[in-house]
Amino acid sequence: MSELLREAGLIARKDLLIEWRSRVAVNQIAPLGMLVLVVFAFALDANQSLLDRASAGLFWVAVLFAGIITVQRAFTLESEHGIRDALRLSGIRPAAMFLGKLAAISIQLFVLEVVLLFGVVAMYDATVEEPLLAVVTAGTGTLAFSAVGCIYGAVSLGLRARETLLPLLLIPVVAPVLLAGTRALERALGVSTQAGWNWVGLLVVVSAIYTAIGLAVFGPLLEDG
Amino acid sequence: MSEPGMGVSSAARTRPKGLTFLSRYDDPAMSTVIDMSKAVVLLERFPALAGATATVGAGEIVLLRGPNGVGKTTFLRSCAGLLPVASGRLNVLGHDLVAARRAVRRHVALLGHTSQLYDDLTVVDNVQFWSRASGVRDGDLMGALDRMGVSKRLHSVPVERLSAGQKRRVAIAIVIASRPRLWLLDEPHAGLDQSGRGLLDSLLVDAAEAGATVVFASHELDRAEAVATRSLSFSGGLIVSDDE
Amino acid sequence: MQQAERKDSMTGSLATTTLGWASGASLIVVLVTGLITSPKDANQGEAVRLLYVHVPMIWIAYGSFIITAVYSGLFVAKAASRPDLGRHLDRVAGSAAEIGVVFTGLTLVSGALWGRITWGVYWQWDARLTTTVLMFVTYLGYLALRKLPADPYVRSRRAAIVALIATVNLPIVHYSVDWWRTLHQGASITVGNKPEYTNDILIALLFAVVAFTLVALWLGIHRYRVIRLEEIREEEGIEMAIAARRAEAEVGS
Amino acid sequence: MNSWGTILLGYGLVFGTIGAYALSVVARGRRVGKQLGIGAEDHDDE
Repeated sequence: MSELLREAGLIARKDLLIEWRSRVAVNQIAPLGMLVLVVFAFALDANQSLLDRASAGLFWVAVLFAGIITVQRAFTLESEHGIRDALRLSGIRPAAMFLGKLAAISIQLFVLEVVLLFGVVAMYDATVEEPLLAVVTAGTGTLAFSAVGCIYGAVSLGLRARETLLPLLLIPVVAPVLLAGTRALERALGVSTQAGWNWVGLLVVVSAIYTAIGLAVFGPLLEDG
Repeated sequence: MSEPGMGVSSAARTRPKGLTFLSRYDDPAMSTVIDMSKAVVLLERFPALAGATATVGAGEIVLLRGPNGVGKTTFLRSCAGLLPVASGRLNVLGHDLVAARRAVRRHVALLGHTSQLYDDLTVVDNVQFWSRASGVRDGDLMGALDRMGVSKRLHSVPVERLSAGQKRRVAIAIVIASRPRLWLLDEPHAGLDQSGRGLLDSLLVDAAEAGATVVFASHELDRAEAVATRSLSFSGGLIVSDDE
Repeated sequence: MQQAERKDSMTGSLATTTLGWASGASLIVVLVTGLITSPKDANQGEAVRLLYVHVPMIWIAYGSFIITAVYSGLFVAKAASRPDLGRHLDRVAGSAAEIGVVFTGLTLVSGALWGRITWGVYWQWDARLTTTVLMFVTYLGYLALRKLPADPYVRSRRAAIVALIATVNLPIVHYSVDWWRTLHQGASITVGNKPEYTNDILIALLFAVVAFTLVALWLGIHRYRVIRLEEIREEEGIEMAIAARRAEAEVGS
Repeated sequence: MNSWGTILLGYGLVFGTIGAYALSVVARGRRVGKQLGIGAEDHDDE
């Protein structure tokens, strides 16, 4: 077990180190997330009360866009320069690779979400009534999203037209995560009085399901082609 | 073809200083490292190997000859356990690759045309990651980098700013550090300057003498023949001649 | 190599021809009873006629995807050790999925028209409808994956994994949407619950389900055979390529 | 839109789509079969 975590840590550390060196997330993906929030304001005619009410949903749609790009980048890294063969020849087990990738993508997305949350508070005049709920919602929602993202990142690895295949496969399966994440965040932002923590419970269950599936299928998926 | 050093391990073999990290191989238990017969390997629907047969013994340095597209690369990748064998038989280092392809990979190093390095990471980042991935202690790393003449100055340079030759030296250093029992190299001399090639040739001879086995494809026949103990000629996905 | 039957339609055979005629005839009966002979319903009036083409669609759509899921699961379990069986399982999963997508599309269309008459609106964000449209898109993605050029075994295994994940996803979607909507406006009036129908309507409905199921079966068998024929063509291509490679080898050496 | 219009549209779409899909499947089968067929014996038309 500890060997698995050591290898997963190796992969996560490598992914985050690449991010640290290349700064793509900071230079490109975070600004893109903010841009999406701005564009929503154009679309909704900067109608402050509408933006305030929809802020939780708009936040998660921005996270969805940024998340798809983060997943695509995380798997493109592995498909260049024959790295995929080198990874398969290294002793790292697929389960460790899945957990490593999951951790790296989740951390990057979570940092992005903190930035986006400030954007939502500033631009949509939202107020974070229950910070703990907001943070836990973002965390579990990101974990669920990243687990599904890793699975479909591996499914589309090496396939032609994978840039369009990945979102097409990913979004229907991530739909419940967006739904639950939005309802829980609405409570955290004081927009609704729904039972936020119940929705977080659903996010936890979905994260567990897709993490388990990821651990099971990542080996066969990396093995092909 | 000149015989640089007997392929078969001779009793009293003096090993040059500085190669201690190559000394970990015990005498190879089995003599046949690669046993391939009538192997068909398909790339999508193209029969890259169309029934190839060959055997390679421990300690040998085997040159794969033939123009592009005759199956040399596929032969190397199949022996590394990366490609499914559609039909025929393939045993490498005692592992039956038709049944299970993953087990052999720990003992094999495959160096292709690509750098197999992360562009955004520095030389040290890359070497550290890849060697830790194959369970090697960092100590051997720096020795391997020095062995391939990668100067300390380059260690903290991102790999994308390196020349092809320097990337190739780093990639070979990683192969040395991971100490495989079977070296599978696809045109290893490509991109290396004169001194790099000299380093590589001596490396291959040392590895074979230390009990490892080397199989490499190359177009630079004069240099390759000087090093190889044997050569296999490929044509149309088949091995058509096998000469000492 | 199994020799394809020399018939006018390459995918026909005695069994499918009789099945074809049977399903064709029963469709005509559905057309007649649905539009003419069956009575109006007490409260929704003529709209009940649309149910004869809506309810069977739902049943066949879900049924097809259950078949895809089961065969995909068997594929993941068995295909590695038994390639021929694997090919068969993959073909069934693929043809059932395509039938499923066609009938899910028809479910949505006929449901929208039925909704338009009875509720005055084409779409309702209730659990069943939302789950159906997500199922439709999910399996469109599955079919898109199956069409991509790749090694057959690789493609089949990834498609099987996508189908299994889709099967896990559907109950999650249904549960979360159901919970979302009931929070929204109390127990929502789902399209599905059937008010009290007279017997002859129910009989006509049952017959329609049987008729369309025969049609779906007929389509599935033909679709299966098209995949089989395409595989024979591919295998022939490979054998020719191997022969050509060998000829190249003689010339080359 | 009176209900009869919608009902007939519904029937038209359902029967039409199934019919079109059936034809496409059989036609595709015939086309591939012909290619295979031609591979074996007659070489006349495509």
